[in-house]
Amino acid sequence: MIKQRREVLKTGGGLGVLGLLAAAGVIKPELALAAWNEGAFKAGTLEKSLAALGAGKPATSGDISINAPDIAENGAVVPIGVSTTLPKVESISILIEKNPDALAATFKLPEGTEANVQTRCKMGQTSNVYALVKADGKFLMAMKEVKVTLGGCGG
Amino acid sequence: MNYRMLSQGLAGACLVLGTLGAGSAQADATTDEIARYREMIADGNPSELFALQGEELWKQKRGPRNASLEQCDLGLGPGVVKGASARLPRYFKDTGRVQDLETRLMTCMETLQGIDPKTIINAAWGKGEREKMQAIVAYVVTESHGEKIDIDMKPPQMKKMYELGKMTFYYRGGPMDFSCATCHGDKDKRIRLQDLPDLRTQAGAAAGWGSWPAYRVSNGQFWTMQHRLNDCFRQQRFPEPIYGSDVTIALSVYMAATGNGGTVMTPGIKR
Amino acid sequence: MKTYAHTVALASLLLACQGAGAADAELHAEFKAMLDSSFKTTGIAAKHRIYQLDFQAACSQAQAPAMPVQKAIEAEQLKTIRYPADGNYFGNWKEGEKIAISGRGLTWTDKTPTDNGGGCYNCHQMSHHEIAYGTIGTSLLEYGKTRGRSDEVLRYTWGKIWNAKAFNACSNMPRNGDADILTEQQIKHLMAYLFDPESPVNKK
Amino acid sequence: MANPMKIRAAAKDGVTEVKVLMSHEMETGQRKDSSGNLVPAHFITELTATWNGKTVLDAQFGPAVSKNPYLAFKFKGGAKGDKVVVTWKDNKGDSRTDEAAIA
Repeated sequence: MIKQRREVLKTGGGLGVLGLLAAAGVIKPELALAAWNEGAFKAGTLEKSLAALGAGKPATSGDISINAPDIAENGAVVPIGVSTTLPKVESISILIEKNPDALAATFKLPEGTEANVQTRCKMGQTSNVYALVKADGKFLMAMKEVKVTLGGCGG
Repeated sequence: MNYRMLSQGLAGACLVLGTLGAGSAQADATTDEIARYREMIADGNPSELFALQGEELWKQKRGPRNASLEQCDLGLGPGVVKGASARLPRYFKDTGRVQDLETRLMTCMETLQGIDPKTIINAAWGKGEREKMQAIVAYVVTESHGEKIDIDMKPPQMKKMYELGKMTFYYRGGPMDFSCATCHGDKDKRIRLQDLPDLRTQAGAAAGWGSWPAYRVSNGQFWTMQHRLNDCFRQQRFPEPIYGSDVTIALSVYMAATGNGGTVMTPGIKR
Repeated sequence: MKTYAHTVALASLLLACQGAGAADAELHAEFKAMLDSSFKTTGIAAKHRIYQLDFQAACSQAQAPAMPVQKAIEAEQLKTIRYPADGNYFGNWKEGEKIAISGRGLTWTDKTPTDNGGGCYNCHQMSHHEIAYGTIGTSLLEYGKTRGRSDEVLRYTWGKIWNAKAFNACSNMPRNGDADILTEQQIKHLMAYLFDPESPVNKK
Repeated sequence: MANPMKIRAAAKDGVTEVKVLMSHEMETGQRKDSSGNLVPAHFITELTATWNGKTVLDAQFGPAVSKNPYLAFKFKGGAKGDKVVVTWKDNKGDSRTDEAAIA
């Protein structure tokens, strides 16, 4: 099944075809969602990553909060949590501006799952961290700076 | 000790130097934020992943003798894992040696499973039997989480090891003239942003000894106490201590005994 | 590699305290044997590193040695300092910052015994912008700004970086020049980092 | 073969909190090994969590997610003893499924 989907992806030239297949009822929508969004994860800059996610230039929302430390003792593990009080949340994405590819993770939230996820990301250097939320069909965003420090006696 | 006698003899002329500078009032917001960072990563310690593998290895029949470690005596009787590492190192009559967790596990692996200790001593970190040892350690120390450090200092062999460990702690050498005490022999110091436990004191030794072995987020590895000490000596610019050698046991006894009564927080999670 | 021939004065001071009991001597012998059997050569970190220089031995107690011993050590170490041959103390502060930040060098995972960092930030606060600094040593923030650039200050600072034991026998600070940790050029870069008005040590 | 995950699921006041630790290198493809060669990228790309067969989370990771990934989320419902199943797949086609009973 998975192999077949990958083949469809390759020969068909991307998500468009997959979307069509989903629309035609050939595959279930939730499986279509699960295909890795290579375009977005390899988009590079923040701007290009947002574009690849179809988010354009999202407005800032005070209803989204990023739970991350101001200073991370080590860039290899930076705890990042995102939660929001916005209704009808469909997805949450975490983007790190100064990483080679900004998009770190994206979560699709089925109905009944709370808009509150936590994970840990690598940060090569001090950077702004963005939380992108799609709620009720609209993209909104919040930002927080996380400082990454050098540590240990060796380096 | 000879020099101490001299300084006592010359007490009138003797001024014990605080070897450090005066500027230490640098506690700031940075320290608080780092504390918050540590708190955030404490929930969800990947040491659990290693402990899971270690428990499997403990129960698995392995080695030339195709036996498990379930009859291993870590000091509380065959098969007793709970609380065992909180009471190590200790003197073992059957081997006639003071052993830490890892050297004791090597004894069990040799006697029960027929695994040659050399395959562990000479392996690289994270490779072969050494990697398996690391997982088993993760399992064993998880079973002492929350217990009190309880080192039996009555045997003369332990007292001797303590003295040797203390001498090691203050022993300066190598191209940078460092000893353990260079970094761990004063209160409220840090190296870069990392707090340095003052291992001379009960509280410091309990904090240091009690939070290793640990998962290290900087490299995603689980480090045993042998690994921790090995890297201390590396940063100290000393030659490499042989895995399980007496200098590592002596230092372990010095730290554990100094921290006696403190809480075991293993497995820890560290930078 | 250098050898350290200590003066008769220090040696005799150290000899003066050979009155320790037999139990002590036995423990010392055991300690030596333990070190011998516990360490091995790995990479550039040769086993002989466990054998101490005289002053290292004198500074290996919970307490610093008696003042006369310290003074003797300091006098010895002072002789090792080599000031810049061309009389110029300063390199490039930007290079100096890299050296101050890097804690690399001389471990068994380092490939060569050269190309080392100074590890200054391990122990010292130095600049206005680097928050990851240690507190084992004093803060060197605004070092040049507050001390000026008199010959005396420059000479002292150079000497302190070259061999801190010349000023404090049991200092925690490595003998950067004397023990071949840093080159003369690297120390010049560090001097520039400490004194240049444009360096973030002095400029906000 | 991939090592097991550690999954914790606990229900409280009608909400189940799930915490997952995965054993994975999460290689970015940009790191060099000790001999200077690039270590090929190897990371989890997709993760699905289900409760009683219903999808409760659908995540996609890039290589910027930390080694030995951690994930926590909450969903409405879930009773003691219900099964939460988590599956991940990585970019080399390896996968792993583990489950836990809600406590």
